[in-house]
Amino acid sequence: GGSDDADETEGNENSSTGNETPTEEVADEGLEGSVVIDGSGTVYPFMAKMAENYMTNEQEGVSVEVGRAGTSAGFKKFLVDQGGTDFNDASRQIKDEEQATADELGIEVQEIKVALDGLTFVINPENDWAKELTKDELIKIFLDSEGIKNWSDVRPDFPNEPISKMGPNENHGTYEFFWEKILEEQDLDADTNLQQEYSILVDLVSKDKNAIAFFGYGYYENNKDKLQAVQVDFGNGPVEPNLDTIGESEDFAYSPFTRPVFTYLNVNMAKEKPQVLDFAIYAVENAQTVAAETGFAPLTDDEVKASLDALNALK
Amino acid sequence: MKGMKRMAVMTKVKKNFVSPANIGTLEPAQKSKKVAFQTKELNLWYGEDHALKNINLDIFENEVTAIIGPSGCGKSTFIKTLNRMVELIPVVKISGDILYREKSILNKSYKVEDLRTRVGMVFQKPNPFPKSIYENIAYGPKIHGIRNKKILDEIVEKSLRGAAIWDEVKDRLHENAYGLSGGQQQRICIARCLAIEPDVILMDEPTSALDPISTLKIEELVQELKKDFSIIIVTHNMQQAARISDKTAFFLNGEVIEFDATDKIFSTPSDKRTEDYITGRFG
Amino acid sequence: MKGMKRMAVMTKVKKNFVSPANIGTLEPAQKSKKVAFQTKELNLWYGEDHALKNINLDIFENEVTAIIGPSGCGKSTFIKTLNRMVELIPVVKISGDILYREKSILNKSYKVEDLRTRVGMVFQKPNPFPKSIYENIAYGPKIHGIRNKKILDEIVEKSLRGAAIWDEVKDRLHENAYGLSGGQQQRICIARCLAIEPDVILMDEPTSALDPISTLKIEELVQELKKDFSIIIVTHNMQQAARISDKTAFFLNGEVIEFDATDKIFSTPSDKRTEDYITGRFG
Amino acid sequence: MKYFDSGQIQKKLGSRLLLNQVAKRLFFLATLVGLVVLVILIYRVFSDSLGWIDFEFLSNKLSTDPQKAGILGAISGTFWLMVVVAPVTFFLGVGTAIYLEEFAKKGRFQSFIQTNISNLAGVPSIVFGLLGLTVFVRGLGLGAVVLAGGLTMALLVLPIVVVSAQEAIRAVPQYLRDASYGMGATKWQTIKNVVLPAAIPGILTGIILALSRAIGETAPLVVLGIPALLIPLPEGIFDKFTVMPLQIYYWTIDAALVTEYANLAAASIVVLLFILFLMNSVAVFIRNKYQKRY
Amino acid sequence: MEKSIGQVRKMIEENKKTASLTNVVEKVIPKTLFVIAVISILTTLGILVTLLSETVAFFKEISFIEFFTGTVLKPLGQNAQFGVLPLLTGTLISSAIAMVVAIPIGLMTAVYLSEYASEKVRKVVKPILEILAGIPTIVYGFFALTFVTPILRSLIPSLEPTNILSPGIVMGIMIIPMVASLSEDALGAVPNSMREGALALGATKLEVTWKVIVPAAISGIVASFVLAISRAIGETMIVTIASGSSKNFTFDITQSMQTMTAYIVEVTGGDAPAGSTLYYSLYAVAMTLFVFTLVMNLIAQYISRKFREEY
Ligand SMILES: Nc1ncnc2c1ncn2[C@@H]1O[C@H](COP(=O)(O)OP(=O)(O)OP(=O)(O)O)[C@@H](O)[C@H]1O
Ligand SMILES: Nc1ncnc2c1ncn2[C@@H]1O[C@H](COP(=O)(O)OP(=O)(O)OP(=O)(O)O)[C@@H](O)[C@H]1O
Ligand SMILES: [Mg+2]
Ligand SMILES: [Mg+2]
Repeated sequence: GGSDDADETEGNENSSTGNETPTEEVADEGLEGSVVIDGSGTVYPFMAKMAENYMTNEQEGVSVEVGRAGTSAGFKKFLVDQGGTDFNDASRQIKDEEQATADELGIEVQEIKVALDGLTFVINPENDWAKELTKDELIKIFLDSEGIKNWSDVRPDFPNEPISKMGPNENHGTYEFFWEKILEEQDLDADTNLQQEYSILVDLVSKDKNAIAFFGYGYYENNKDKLQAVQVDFGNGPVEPNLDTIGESEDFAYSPFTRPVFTYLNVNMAKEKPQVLDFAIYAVENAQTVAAETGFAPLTDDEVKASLDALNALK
Repeated sequence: MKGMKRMAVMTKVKKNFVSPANIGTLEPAQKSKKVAFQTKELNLWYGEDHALKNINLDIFENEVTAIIGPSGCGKSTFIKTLNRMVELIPVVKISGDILYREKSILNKSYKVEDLRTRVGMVFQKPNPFPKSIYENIAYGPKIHGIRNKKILDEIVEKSLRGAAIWDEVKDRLHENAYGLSGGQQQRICIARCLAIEPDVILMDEPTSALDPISTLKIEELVQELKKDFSIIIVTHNMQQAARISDKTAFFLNGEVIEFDATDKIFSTPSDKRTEDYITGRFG
Repeated sequence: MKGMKRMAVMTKVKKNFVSPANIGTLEPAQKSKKVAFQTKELNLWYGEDHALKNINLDIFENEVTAIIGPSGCGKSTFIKTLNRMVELIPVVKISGDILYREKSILNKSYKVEDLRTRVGMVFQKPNPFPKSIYENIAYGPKIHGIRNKKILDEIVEKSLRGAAIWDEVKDRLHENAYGLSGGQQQRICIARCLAIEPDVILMDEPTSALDPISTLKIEELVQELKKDFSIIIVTHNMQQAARISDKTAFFLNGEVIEFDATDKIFSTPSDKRTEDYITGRFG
Repeated sequence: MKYFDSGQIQKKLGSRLLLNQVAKRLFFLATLVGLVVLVILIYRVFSDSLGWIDFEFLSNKLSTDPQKAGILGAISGTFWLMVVVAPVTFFLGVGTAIYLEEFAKKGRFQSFIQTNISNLAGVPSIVFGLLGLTVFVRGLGLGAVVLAGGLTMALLVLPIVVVSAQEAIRAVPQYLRDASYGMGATKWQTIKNVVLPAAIPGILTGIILALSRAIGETAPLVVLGIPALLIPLPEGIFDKFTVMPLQIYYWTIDAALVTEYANLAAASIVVLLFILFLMNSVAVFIRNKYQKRY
Repeated sequence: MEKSIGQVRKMIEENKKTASLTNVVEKVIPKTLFVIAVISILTTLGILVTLLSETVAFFKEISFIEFFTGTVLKPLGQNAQFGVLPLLTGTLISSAIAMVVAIPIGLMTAVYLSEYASEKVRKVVKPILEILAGIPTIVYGFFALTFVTPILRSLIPSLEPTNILSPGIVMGIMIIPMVASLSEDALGAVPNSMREGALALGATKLEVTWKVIVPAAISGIVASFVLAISRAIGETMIVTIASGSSKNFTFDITQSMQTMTAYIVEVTGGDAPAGSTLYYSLYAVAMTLFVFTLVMNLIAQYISRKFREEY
């Protein structure tokens, strides 16, 4: 919305004056040095885009590097003695143990919510029976305890064909979210074909009429020509996953399957290195635009404001 | 027929060195023998290098024909032409003809594999296969389609006996042939050659890599084999040629200088160069 | 002193073949010459193989000493002991002693690098470095610390002139030495050796890989060099030994059979075997 | 007692010859398999990369936008990696080779090192990645910088350099060494002035082959934790870096997000293959030009 | 050379007095080179120590038996299980497929080049094979995923989009040059007299090759196979890209399987909290992989040394 524009103009002002007067007191002018980000592969496209924009439009002197080691591996790099990475992207919230480690090491961690992702169930474009499913049906399909093997086990009028169940493997935050929040930590059907690479999942579903897979909305959005998304009935009629239903615009209609994605800031680093804080602020200010470009639903203005306040307090 | 063949010997070699008269001394018994090989105007080049020049020779069956001459004169080249082993060298070009039992072997329709089963060869350095003694001997029969174990056993024994080595190896037939001494290895190679029952055996300095005792054994063996096979043997050793051969051909620079009964060659050679060579004046 | 050294020559070689009398024929002029090398009871083994046996020789300065003998008799081994090149072969064991200008060179305190700058060597096969002619000659001076470009230039010219090849190569000093003919290469090697101004030059069949004309040039060169250097030359070529050397040692099976003035050796050798060898009866 | 019936042999000969002909063709076809695959492979990547390789692609830095993305960063990363790998492998590889060929006494220790080197040559590259991660990235605290990656790669390709340098040194004829010793040169003078100059073409060939191996290796760097997005160009050996194979890897697996990444991957492969081809040509050129000069 | 003689001599003598540096160098160099040579041993030691220390930690948590007999590998999520068998089968099956491709084709190529081809053909083919051998494995991975898999799937409809078959085949192709060139070396080392001996008995080229030359060169050939297997076992990127990451314990080659190497990539590039069993499992698997390839290499060396042809 409106605050977006304001943020951008402010940003531009900064960069235009930045090159002329490089003074050390003014934290966000003519910065140098590096910002090191690692963590979730799910958040990676968002953060990569953000970093690129920052480096091209905002601070050319700063090098922002973005890794994709995964949420947990990222936390491992993040939480080291003298301070590891500056940010850790996460497709889930920080765990208690991780927070404990941070406390132990004296690392102050600032959680920053950056966008919303919708867990999207995709099927083959030729699948004409499962275009709409209820939340419970979807959960049943993947639960080991339900023993569903054929589409007809879901609804009797569905074809009597075996379901090919797929998803990202345990490496991915998406899997963790699915298992913890949706399946409520019950066992996943052992027949589920878990893959490391999303491209493989896309390929699998696009070629298998009986396939159903789950992954982040962004991967669906980029492959709409090959896949169709299941519209989920959460009790108030089918909801199609899209940036509007996931986000605020349609009142979070998809919210049961929506999850926030985060980046965690090492506050110690932010205090030490002005470019880190500057990037953090930039990222929050631009989160809504970049989210939409990379397949995430944007945060609400309030959330952006809250984050900004927290960051500005660190200055 | 026989007369004609005899006349053909060497007629094309430079007239002044070799005349039909040289052949007149052949013993009567040999006159009835059949011709095994007959070369006609045989020329061979290694690329540009003219290695055999106008060779016209008749080689008779059931005789030992020795080929002598200084190093590089073309002896090996000549006998390797007789079973077409020279063809393995890509640059070789041949003109003229070679008849074996009256058929041209240079003709493409004469299958080289067929020729080589009739014309066996023993090499300068013993070259048994790195297999057991038994497998070495059975190799030839096997590739020619003999699979029957009993027959193979028989062939192996017969061949080894034929090569006068049976008693030495009969208890170790299944050991690797490389465990044998050089002389024994060479006799294994001869046995391997006998196993396919050739008509002719070519031997290229078969004893040059051997000690005197092994040499003697092989020389005796050659005398023995002569009864059943025609043998053409290249040798550097004049004494050897004199001891074991019936006929001797003297090669020089790719030409046949003289070809005659061995006695004649070693007692009264017609050509000065033969005499020089035999008396060790060069070579 | 001189007398003593002369007496030492060969006394330990089997008495009946060489007696001090053999040395009596040395010309008076040579008597005043200084001894370069003196070997005492020199024995050398390659592992078990006894290659040099009780060698006692005095080699004089500013003379050409030829070493002759059949293949494998130890000629190369002997001269390679004089600059300790044999030590490069790990299995070598030496006993006895070698004095060079009265100092024992087998002593560990005698630096082998030092010895080799005094005793240069020319090999059987020309072995220039794969570098320019200039670099070949400058190599020795350079490794011995001479860096001055002008001095190097002088040394190169002087050495090439000394090896009688300056005129042939002066316009191509910076071309690779491998572009030269074998004979030229060998003279480059000699020049390379001269560049460090040794006292003695060892030559191991320096002409055996060369054509007659190149050989002649090198022989002439040796005669020339004799004025400034002591030369010890191994050769298979009896004529060469006779033509260019002042003294000749005849080796057989690792022993010195006879060592004497070249004239004497080639006209009236004391030992039957020397005579046999010289007249080509064996070897 | 004849075992051979010449008619029989004749009859069998036909089928034996036929078999021989069939086998010959079969062997030829088998030889073609490799060549055909090469052609297909190259055709595939070329056609996928068509229209994507241009000056912009070569001179642009990395971007998430496929239209803007270039591989200058990866190329310069590869370059800097080589700046580390080349001298380190040269120094270690040639040093080891000289030691083994010229100084080591033939014996247990020498053959132990030799065996060890052949074994190292067979250690999977990913294991070297773990070594580099543990020793250089974490142990020495270098982080995933050029130096750490370079040292890891250097150890990985070390056996190639050692073996080829050994061969090159062994090929220097003894008579050249003799000539030098005969001038009173010391051992090291001889090695430095005669042996190494004569062996250098062989050594260089080996180093180039080793470098091309290092340029193409992906697995060890994946383990080291190279950032997926790194836009600034590395300017020294203590900078973070990325290399072409890694870029190819990430673009390949991200093709699900942005379809054009597949083309970028193909385009990078073409560039990578081109560089490798150039390097190999140089190696062949050196080999042919300086082979057997003595 | 007249009386100039002696000048250079004098200079050399002069320099000798100051040449102590040369002496020092002469003493230092061998020691330096020794240290350099030892680095290769340190590398091996480094690998061993790196792998062993974490592997030991792993086996404190997971029993040896459980690891080596477990058929379930579920490193993450609820009740994690660490059976290495799925990875072992994945590795062995992919290597086996690779060998099924590489051994016959590589050997036939070697035979063709060594026994049948003319010098000209050899001169053309060998460099091309060298190029094939020099292509980065990531390129092969790309090729397996985007080219070979689709073709195979049109032939075998039940084939999963990521499966062990396609990378296995491509890995085989990648290894062909290695088998071909090592085997060709072995064949070439058989002396010509063997060929002549057999040909002189009337053997056809095939009979010579198959019954004499190949058996004579067999140790070198087998060594090349073993080295090739070792290479296949250690190959990483092709399987990582094209075989997916299912930790299936299966022998069905149409399915996705994970190899040891791909597991390492997955774990290092993914979630592996330090000190967790998952993290240690990475080293246990790497250790297993290392031992496997080490044994293979030692076998190959043993074969080629022990059975060095005696002709
Ligand atoms: N493979 C070859 N390629 C080219 N030239 C060859 C080849 N083999 C032999 N020659 C040449 O052919 C000539 C005759 O060689 P051949 O081997 O027949 O001589 P030989 O009489 O058997 O000598 P030796 O007594 O040394 O065995 C020689 O000049 C030789 O150089
Ligand atoms: N490197 C070596 N290792 C073992 N034995 C050797 C070695 N060099 C020479 N010999 C042996 O030492 C003996 C003398 O050899 P040497 O080379 O000195 O003979 P030579 O007289 O120079 O012969 P030629 O005239 O052939 O050059 C020979 O029996 C030889 O086999
Ligand atoms: Mg011959
Ligand atoms: Mg000699």
